[in-house]
Amino acid sequence: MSLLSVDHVSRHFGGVVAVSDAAFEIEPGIVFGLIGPNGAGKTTVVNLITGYFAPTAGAIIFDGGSVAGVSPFKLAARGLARTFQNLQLFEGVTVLENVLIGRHLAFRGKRWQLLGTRSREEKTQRAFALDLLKQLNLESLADADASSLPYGVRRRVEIARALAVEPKLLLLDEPTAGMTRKESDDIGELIKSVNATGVTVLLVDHNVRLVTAVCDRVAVMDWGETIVEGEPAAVWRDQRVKDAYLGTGRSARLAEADEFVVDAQAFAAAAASNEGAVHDQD
Amino acid sequence: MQQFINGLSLGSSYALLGIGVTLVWGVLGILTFAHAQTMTIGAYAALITLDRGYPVIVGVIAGLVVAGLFSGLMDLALFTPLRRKRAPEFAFVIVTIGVSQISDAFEASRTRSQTLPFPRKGFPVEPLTLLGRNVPRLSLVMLVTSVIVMAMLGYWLHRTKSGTAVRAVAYSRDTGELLGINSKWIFASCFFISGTLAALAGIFLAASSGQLSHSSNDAILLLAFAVIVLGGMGSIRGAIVGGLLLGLVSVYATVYVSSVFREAVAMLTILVVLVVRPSGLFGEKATTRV
Amino acid sequence: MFNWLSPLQVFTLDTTMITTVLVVAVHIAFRAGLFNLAPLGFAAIGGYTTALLVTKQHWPTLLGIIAGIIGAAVLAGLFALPVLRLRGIYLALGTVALAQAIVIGISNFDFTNGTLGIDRIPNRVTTLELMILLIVLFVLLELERRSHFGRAAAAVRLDERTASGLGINIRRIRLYSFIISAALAGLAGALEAHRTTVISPEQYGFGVLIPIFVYALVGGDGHWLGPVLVCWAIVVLRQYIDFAGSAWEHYIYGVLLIVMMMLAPSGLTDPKLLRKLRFRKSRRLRLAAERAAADEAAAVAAEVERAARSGGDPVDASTIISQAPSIAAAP
Amino acid sequence: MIKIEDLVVRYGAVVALRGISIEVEAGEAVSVIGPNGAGKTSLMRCLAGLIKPSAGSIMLDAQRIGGKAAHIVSRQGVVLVPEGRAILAPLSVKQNLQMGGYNQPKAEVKASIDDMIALFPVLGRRLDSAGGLLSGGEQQMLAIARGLMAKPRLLMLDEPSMGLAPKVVDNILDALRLVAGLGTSILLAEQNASLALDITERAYVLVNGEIVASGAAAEVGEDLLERYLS
Repeated sequence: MSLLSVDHVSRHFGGVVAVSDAAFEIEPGIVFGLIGPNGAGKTTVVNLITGYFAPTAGAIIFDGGSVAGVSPFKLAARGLARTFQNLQLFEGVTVLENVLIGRHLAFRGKRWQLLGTRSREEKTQRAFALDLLKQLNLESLADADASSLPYGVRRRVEIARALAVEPKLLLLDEPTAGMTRKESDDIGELIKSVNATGVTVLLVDHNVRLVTAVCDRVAVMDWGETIVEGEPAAVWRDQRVKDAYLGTGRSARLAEADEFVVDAQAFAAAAASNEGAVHDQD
Repeated sequence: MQQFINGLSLGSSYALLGIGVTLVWGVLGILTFAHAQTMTIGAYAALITLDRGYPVIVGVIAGLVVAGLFSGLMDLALFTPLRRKRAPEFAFVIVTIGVSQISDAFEASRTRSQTLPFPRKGFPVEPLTLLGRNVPRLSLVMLVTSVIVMAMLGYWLHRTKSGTAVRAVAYSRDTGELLGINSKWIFASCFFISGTLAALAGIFLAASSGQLSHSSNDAILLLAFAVIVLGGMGSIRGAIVGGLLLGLVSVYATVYVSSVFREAVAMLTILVVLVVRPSGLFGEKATTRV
Repeated sequence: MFNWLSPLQVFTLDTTMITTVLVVAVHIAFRAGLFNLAPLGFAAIGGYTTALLVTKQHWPTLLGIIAGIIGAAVLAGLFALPVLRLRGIYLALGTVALAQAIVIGISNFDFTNGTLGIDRIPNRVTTLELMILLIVLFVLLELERRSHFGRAAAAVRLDERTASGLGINIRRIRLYSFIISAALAGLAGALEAHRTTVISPEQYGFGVLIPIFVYALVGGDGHWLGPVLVCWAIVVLRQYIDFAGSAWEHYIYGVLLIVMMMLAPSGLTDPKLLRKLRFRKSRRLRLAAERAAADEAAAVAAEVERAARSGGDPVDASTIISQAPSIAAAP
Repeated sequence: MIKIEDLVVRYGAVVALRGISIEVEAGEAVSVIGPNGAGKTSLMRCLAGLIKPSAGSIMLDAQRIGGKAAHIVSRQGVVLVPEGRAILAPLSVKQNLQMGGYNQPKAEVKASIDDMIALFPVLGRRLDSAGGLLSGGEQQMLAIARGLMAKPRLLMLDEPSMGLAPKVVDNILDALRLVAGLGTSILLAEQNASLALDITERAYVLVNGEIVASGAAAEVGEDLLERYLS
């Protein structure tokens, strides 16, 4: 049985159709890639799967249960964790604290103990978080303020925080946006090693290189629809994918050669609060 | 019917009050607790001028200029550096509380904490009989003034170059600066205008009650905020409608509930409006401008 | 025990300790991102509950105070549903409105003696008891801050959306914070009633809230100690200013607020401010961050070098795809 | 035309730029390449006057502009199209353009708007819609057009390709080439090395607040090779 099934889902915002017909299934244990041009609706699909939006039509089944109308925090408890396209670390808080916030669910049932840093539970969780940071080569930065770190490192911290939820399915929304080739290759290796521990991964990215390198299966979206699904090599050979995504133009090739293209929605969000976007950079 | 008229006339003072606040809070996004003191300063300046025997028009202009300068200088001296530091919203609130403390102490010491009689001579204070009902003429003047000011502000903000520049700078100070707009003066002049509108409300209220004390406008501050919430953030039309509605609610509440907590009844209305329609009557999106 | 203090000083000390409880009540809500300005309404509930039970039903004081706390908490629970739908400044206004509504209620009922208030409440709170209570409260606060709940509340304040995605039930955190805040306010109100022996609706007005709100904001939302210290510092300062006459008190208070906000616009316990100070001290952390930055620099250098070598001519997508498996195979 | 010497920018304890020197001649197109967080945006914002330099000088011909307020720098003809477009979302496209020509005579603003519509026809079709409702590509075009409304001597662009579809990037690059051809100097900050080297004659490589390489497109690579790989 598939771990996640997205069954002909659509989502409208007012009169705007963000997703018209998305359909794919993810078997447990694989790395699944979701790619497509800007504005194809990839991030909307991620938001639908993680409960931030409810679908207008269609069904999403995760691990045998429906996702529709379920709050994100409940889905997290059911084993769904994600990273955000525009990177949302808790700022002014250490790397370790960020990961510990991700351990929230592990404290379940022990919510009322007030023994703070001395409690056994806290010690266990701290050890878990530090171990996780070690696996991601971040242990030397455990006490650093998350906002003081270079961009690439912050991306890794965000992945560490999502892994702290101990998800069955990890959704990575453009984890390599704005990264250099070396950094995105590192992320590729990280995804592989995470997958090796049994976590299923849904990777949403523009980076054909990365997707080819790490994904077992790929779905391509265009204009809110999933147009092709299959093994990467076969998908790239598909004429529809060439037309919709790879293209033949100079920039199209550039786009795949480097990873400068970010999704239009991240940009729209940045533009909506452009004051913030202008300030936050440095 | 008489209650209705009373409500509208109370509401017209709220509307005038709301317009002054909406320019800085609704448009520029700065919640100022010094508005009540600005009103008092303006009214006090008018009172001194009138006491010296100058005509009403001179007194009003003196009040407007003094309160406008007070407000504009507050922006230049305190908010400009805060903006440069990209201080969070509430830092501005605290600073305005500081300013209100200082100016309240100043006004109190000038008036020796006494309630002074405000000369009503020359103000249109005699009631007018309309359709067999008593209509306070001053309220009518206030209402007409509010509507005129509303129309002027609306035209300025949406149709003129400098008004567009205000909206540009209010949306993003940095972007406005990059386009060559001197944001410092734009903010200061908005505060100047807001100060003059506060003074106008302060003078009208002092003239209609015939007295002025350093604390006479303190209770009204929350009402001004309430007017904005009711009408919707950044909506000038909303400030007037919100003000009138709040006036009506207050008057009817006084009649049917209790006269002691007239303002509090108004606050209760606010709670209901906030819960039912958080963006106010004419507001755009409640979440965008907080 | 406090004989060495003048009666006025003892009075000020008691008042300040009770105010501290209110400040903490505001802080607890702020920490979860709730601009809750209703504490005075809940303080009124606490005060009236114990005053009525002790004077009319002859309950023991301790039970009266506990009933006051519970009363405030229950009312907060009832109003949480509509009020907590609001955010930011709207929540602030909504809670002010709620507090006012509570006060109207009190001043319009007969059993609360309307606007006249209640007098002859037994004075049974001593300075020593207040002091012990405050110490216990501080210990609890610190434990709670370091606890799992404290961490989740901070996460909700920093970013609700992300916190939700990590399994944190935002609504519950906001609800609990609101109720705890109300309970503390109820406690403060009950203590105040038993200390001053007289209460009336007007002592819970908006003007009384402003200084408490100021302490909480100037102190910052990073740590409970910030608002508490600001509260005490201002009280001590006021003792000295008092000699200079009352107008000067307002002048100095006003100037102080302005200067503090100009120097630390995010409050004195802004986590970023504190962290920066710590970061400057820690050599190890700095080195680690620099190493991470240097790694990134080397990666970029390689990247630019590659781009320049290909003369700006983009690599064909098909070659990338054919290269890709080798990347995957690399260790 | 513009000469930056030993520019240092600090935010409290954090150093964003560690003494960098850059020069752009009249009519030249120059890029600054670097990763996220290298200091590109700090550099652009400092040149535009949004951040005060901690040390160093910025000279426009014989005039000091370092440390001057942004609106003054903009009037001198140094105009920044900021990262993330910074469209004034509640204002219409036309009003955005008008604000771009804030310090231009009224008659010229009208003529300039027509020029901008000729350059980006898509803007002409959407003159009355709110800036915030435009798509990412349209917003970037509007941001560039708005910058050009001020008749800049030096047009600075901070990551104009960010978040855009390849096809749109092509359009924008074509427009920039056109602008450069008209004699406007261009300073382009880009993370994407290939793209930047493709449209500018000269480049500086900015890493961790320092210039690590500079020169003509081909030289930049050799320079880096020497520094890091030998």
